[in-house]
Amino acid sequence: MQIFGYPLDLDPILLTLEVAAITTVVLLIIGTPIAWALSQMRSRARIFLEALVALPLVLPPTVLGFYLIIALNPNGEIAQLLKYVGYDGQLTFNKMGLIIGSVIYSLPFTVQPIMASFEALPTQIVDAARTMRASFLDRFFTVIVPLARQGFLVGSVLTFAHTVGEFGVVLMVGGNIEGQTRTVSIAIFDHVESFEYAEAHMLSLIMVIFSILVLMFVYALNRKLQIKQA
Amino acid sequence: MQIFGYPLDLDPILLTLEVAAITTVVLLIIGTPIAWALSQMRSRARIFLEALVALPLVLPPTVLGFYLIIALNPNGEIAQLLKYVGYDGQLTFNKMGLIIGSVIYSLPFTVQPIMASFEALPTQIVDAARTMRASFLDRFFTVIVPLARQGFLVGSVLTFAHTVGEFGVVLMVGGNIEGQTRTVSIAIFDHVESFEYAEAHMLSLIMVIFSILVLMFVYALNRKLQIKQA
Amino acid sequence: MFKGNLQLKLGNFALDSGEFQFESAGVTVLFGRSGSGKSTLLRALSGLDRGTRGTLFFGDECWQSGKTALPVEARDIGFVFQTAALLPGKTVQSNLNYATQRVPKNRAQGPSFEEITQRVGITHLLTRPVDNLSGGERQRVAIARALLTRPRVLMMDEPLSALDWRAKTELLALIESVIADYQIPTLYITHAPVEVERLANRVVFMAEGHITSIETLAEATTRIDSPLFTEEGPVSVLHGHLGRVDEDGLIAFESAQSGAFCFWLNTTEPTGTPLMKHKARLRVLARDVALARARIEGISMLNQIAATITRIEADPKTHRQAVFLTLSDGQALIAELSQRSVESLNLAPKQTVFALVKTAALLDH
Amino acid sequence: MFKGNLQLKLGNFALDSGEFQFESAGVTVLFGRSGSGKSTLLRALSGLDRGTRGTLFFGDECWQSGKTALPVEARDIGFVFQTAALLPGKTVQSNLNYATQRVPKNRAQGPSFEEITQRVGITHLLTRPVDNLSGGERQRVAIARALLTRPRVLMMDEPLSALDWRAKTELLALIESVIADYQIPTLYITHAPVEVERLANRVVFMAEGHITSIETLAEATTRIDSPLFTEEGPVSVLHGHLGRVDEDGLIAFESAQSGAFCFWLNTTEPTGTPLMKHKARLRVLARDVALARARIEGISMLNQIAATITRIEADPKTHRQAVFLTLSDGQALIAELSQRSVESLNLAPKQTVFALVKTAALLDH
Amino acid sequence: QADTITVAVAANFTKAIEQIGQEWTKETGNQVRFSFGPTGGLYAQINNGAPFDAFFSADTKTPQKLMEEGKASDYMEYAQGKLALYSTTLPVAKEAEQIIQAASYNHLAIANPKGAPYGSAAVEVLKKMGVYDKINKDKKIVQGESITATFQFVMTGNAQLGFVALSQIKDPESPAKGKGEFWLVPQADYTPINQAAVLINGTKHADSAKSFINYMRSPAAVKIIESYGYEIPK
Ligand SMILES: Nc1ncnc2c1ncn2[C@@H]1O[C@H](COP(=O)(O)OP(=O)(O)OP(=O)(O)O)[C@@H](O)[C@H]1O
Ligand SMILES: Nc1ncnc2c1ncn2[C@@H]1O[C@H](COP(=O)(O)OP(=O)(O)OP(=O)(O)O)[C@@H](O)[C@H]1O
Ligand SMILES: [Mg+2]
Ligand SMILES: [Mg+2]
Repeated sequence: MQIFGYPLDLDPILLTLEVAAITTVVLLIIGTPIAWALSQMRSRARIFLEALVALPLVLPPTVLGFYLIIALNPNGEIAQLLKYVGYDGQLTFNKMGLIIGSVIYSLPFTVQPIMASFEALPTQIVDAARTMRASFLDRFFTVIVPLARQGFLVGSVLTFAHTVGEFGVVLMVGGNIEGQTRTVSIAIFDHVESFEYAEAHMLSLIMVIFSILVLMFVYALNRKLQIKQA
Repeated sequence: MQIFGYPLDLDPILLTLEVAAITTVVLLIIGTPIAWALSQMRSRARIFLEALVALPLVLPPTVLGFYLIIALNPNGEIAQLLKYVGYDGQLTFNKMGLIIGSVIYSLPFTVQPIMASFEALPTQIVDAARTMRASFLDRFFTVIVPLARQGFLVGSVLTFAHTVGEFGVVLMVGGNIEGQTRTVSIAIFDHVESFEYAEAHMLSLIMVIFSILVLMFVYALNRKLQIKQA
Repeated sequence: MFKGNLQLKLGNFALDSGEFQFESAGVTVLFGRSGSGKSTLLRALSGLDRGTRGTLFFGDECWQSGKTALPVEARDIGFVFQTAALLPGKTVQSNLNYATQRVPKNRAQGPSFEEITQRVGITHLLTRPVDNLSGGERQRVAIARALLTRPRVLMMDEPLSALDWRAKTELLALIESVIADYQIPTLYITHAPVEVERLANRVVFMAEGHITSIETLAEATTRIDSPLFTEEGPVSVLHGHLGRVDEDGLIAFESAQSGAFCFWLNTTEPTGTPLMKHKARLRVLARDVALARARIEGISMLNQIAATITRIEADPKTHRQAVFLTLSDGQALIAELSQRSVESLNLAPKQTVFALVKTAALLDH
Repeated sequence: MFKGNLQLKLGNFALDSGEFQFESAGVTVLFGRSGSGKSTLLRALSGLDRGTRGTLFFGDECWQSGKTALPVEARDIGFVFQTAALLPGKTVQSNLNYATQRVPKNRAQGPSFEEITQRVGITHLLTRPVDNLSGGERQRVAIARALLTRPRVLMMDEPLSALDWRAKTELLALIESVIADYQIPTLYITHAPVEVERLANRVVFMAEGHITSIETLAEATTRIDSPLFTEEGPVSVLHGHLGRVDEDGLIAFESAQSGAFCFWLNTTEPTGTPLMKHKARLRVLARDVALARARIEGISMLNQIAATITRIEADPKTHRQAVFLTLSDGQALIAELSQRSVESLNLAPKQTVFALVKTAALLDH
Repeated sequence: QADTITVAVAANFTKAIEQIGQEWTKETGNQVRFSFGPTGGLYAQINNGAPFDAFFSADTKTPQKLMEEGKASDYMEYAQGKLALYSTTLPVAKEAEQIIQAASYNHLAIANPKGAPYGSAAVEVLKKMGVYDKINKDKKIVQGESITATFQFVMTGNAQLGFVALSQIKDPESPAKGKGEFWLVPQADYTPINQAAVLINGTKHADSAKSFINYMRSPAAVKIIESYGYEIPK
């Protein structure tokens, strides 16, 4: 593809959007139960666990990536364990690696806002659902999630946007392999490295526009849901 | 200082904690009015502005850093403008640069959660404060902020933790000057680059422990406040 | 039958019901001062509070035993919260749907969606988001929702407090007919004696976290020191049936034992309407009953009923005297007189007197 | 004096008060069915809703003119919300402190913190977080908070709906004395006629978003079709003063014009208590008044007051007749009789009759 | 039968090797895929199972380390980098040494001496001039995480001057073209910055990868390498 006379490689863009979307979905699935469990905890351990959830953020991404490729090394214990349960593929230097890395790094962005909105739930409304025979899962999806919608929204937006721009972890765990694990952020970086500023600017601009569109869509959807419900 | 026989340079640790703390405070000061303004907007432009706030995330940090050093260079317009109003220092390669970079990059982490909790404010309670003669600023600090406490907590935690681990932007805008702008994340990266893995591990561990302690302190404080108020 | 002994500690407040047992059929009113623990007991009975301890049986079913409790969602209860507790951000319609969609297929039939919404008076609100309903509108939606769950037990916490008089009357009639038609045992919290008199089969009195006594309506209303009647004094509730509406707009309320007594009452029904409903309750405030030694002429009071004085009780604090009367069919009627009147009329037990009642409120219609 | 014309659109509901003007002194009750716009009008008057349009003057002060409105916090109002609206997570004490700390130094003195909390009955709750108060407790805290703001105008939205009868009585007395002692104009929403009769100086009737009429209490209560009295029919409110408590526990309520009438009333005050408060109001339900052509002996009714029939109005729907009487001091009393009684007694205007009143409620004490 | 190899390349050699790869593909029909990254990072990746067939380092130390650890073979030095002092504002072409000595600039940029060989070379030069300790103490030295970042510091004017790679100035698309001036540091002043490539042991594409490494000595490749300001090591 050509844009303004420059060749534009679509692969990284598609890969990035795919990884960001999958990461967001995976994190919603993993992060929601974690957020719920934390929000329900009353013991002292909770303070420690809450701090633990924020941890992936405090290490520089490249360094976190460094530790990840050590942990996920094909001869390492995690890979062996997975081989044992039947997963034979590699965990790093492929899309799987990109997703694992992004999921771990962005965990706090999903869990923290969702946890905060779980804490603010009006208990009496959840109680009301119970009196209408809603089982835990039923009321979780029909009452709790809608009431915590803002938390899910913030969590998803931060996770998505952050995964799009993620660089360090993705570079390490993905390996920046052309056509396979080269995300836009790495591609932009490569362009800057090799003085292809025009390409870098353009790719940045495209990414920014894309992201604005995706985010605007999410916000608009949120509004619509709000209004439809309302 | 020596730890387990390795020399440990305390400067980067102190600098990192200082920058993270200042960034968090600065962002609370800047981010709160932005979050409030957005949460009060009813026009369509809001969806666009909300998406805009998330933008610093979608660019890879090193690239964002690259754009920042272009924008902030001593002969650039911003620097000239600041010189005009009396600030004569350089904006890059010093603590100021670190803070500017971190503030811009972490803006979404502060604004988004706070905005979400502003949206969820129970209007009638704010109304009640008005009938007790509380002016806007009065009720903002005495009613709105306490009611939105969870949002402030999540915003601060994400901002702080993220600034501690921030690497790409800080590296570009700070210039990695030993004893001045070398944060822990850069120091760890340097160690990894030059195969000083033992030092890297130790520094990572120290950072993780430090951050856990800070975050646990924040969470414990939040709990205490909650209980005291309650 | 509800039977058990429930404990629930909330901060400094301790609910400790003590052993209790009461029929579940009909309406059981929880009555007590603000803060006495009515809402807490109701929540403990419903299973909403996980901190509840003790035992609770509903009929043969064990609902609570020590720490183990049957989950609320398995108890088949309908609950009206003191604060409505509607699902925010949704319309009235979807709030109601939430209840109807979760009714098991095998639940007994109940009144239809249309009937409920219409009689509760929220048909015009169905498409409205619940967030900006008025206080009374919210309460009506909450009541409709609870009725639509087709509950086996209905629990209502001050469901009518924010309603105007007409809405109150209409909803009382609705609640009454639904729970009678579908035989739904009901637990009901209210501060309004008139709601007690109208609905209650029995009253659970509460004070400071304990059940102080459980009485039938008749016991509760005829006690001169009943906590129900700090406001308006003792009340007699007479059971009888209604006759035809007369030409001049009056309707006869007669004893089941024919000729025992006949009260002429006002009605808004048009002349000639035949007996509308056989059984009815008549509520007579003791202080609305005057006594005369003989039938009196030349007075506008039509209802002059012969009765025998059984006993006279004095309330030393107020100098008021409660004169207990027996009507010829054996029902009790109380008159509250001043000491001065009792003395000047020389009233004493065993005397036959005429009870003059100007105002009497018909409770069912 | 409140004067103006307010509009406020909320979704499909449009408040459009129409031109209104009423004295602010004393208590103005807003009355109307659920959903008629009472709360909305009160919010429009308070300035809480930014969408309010129109004009509003409080005395000389312009509170609203078109889109520009004086900010709520500058209006010096105390507000009791229909849903309490306490600051969550704080104790009762700090909720109240929030109000007291913001009272300007130059505000007129009001009742002390201790007096209010004690009389509202929340002293024992001061250290409790408001989040787990009972419904009635929340309302009491909200009332205390509004009184502690030392407002120039007090606005209360169904402040007593969740309270038991005794708490209601105590708080009515408190509100009444505070607003009388400190001359605080009050706007008050309630569905309870007894609160209207007890507190109101005037009534603003509302229906479907409009003010339908503004009447003095006397006008509102003596209208036979007054919306106030769908429940219990017309009411007469007699003004007079109290005498001493007699040995037998009765107290005399006499006309200001000596000898015009004397009602003997029950009281819980001990014998011999001297006149407790000079002025008082007596509430007499029209259906509690019986008429006789002559004074009657041998009956327990002590209060037999001579009066002249001024006119007789029939309500064709119910066959009830309202007989308007004038007492010898010129005050009006209404008796509601059945058509049958009016006919059998041959009642007609100008006749002198005796009004027999068994029950009468003293509204102030 | 065509083969596809995956080659890890130190980021500073990105453009040159992309061009060489195209030539190689034309000649052999084999495809090459690149993974660019910092030398230290690539080393860690190779150590942890990255699917690379060959590794083009920015230094000689890292490939040697891999050889010693038995993870690589077929060591070959494919290019020699040249250090240059670059500035957009100062007349470094003629008065480089005086300017550095006078230290009237705010910031002198070098690459991180720990990771990047251009960085350690720059330190050597500064030490030789006898100013390193002084300007280091005065916090005048800013370090780029890579030679790219170092170049950007100077190019954007945030640092008044800096030691960069000659290849960054010689690059046909370099923003330094026509902007500022440079001084080529005499080779005698610093240890040669040789860049070495190795074959990763155990690769399934050993033959093609070896052919690609050897291709660096082909005339076409040499021409490209030299056009970016590198020399070919003896
Ligand atoms: N979580 C709690 N912690 C401490 N005290 C509590 C808690 N919840 C309720 N209480 C107290 O328990 C008492 C009983 O509360 P409850 O709500 O049962 O009263 P109630 O009889 O329903 O009163 P009302 O008529 O005012 O609604 C009150 O004094 C209340 O303040
Ligand atoms: N934001 C809104 N959007 C649409 N309709 C609204 C909104 N707020 C209130 N209403 C409607 O306006 C009408 C008047 O409401 P309001 O709260 O003033 O009633 P009210 O007279 O106080 O009733 P109640 O006695 O039940 O409290 C109600 O029908 C209500 O549903
Ligand atoms: Mg309650
Ligand atoms: Mg209202």
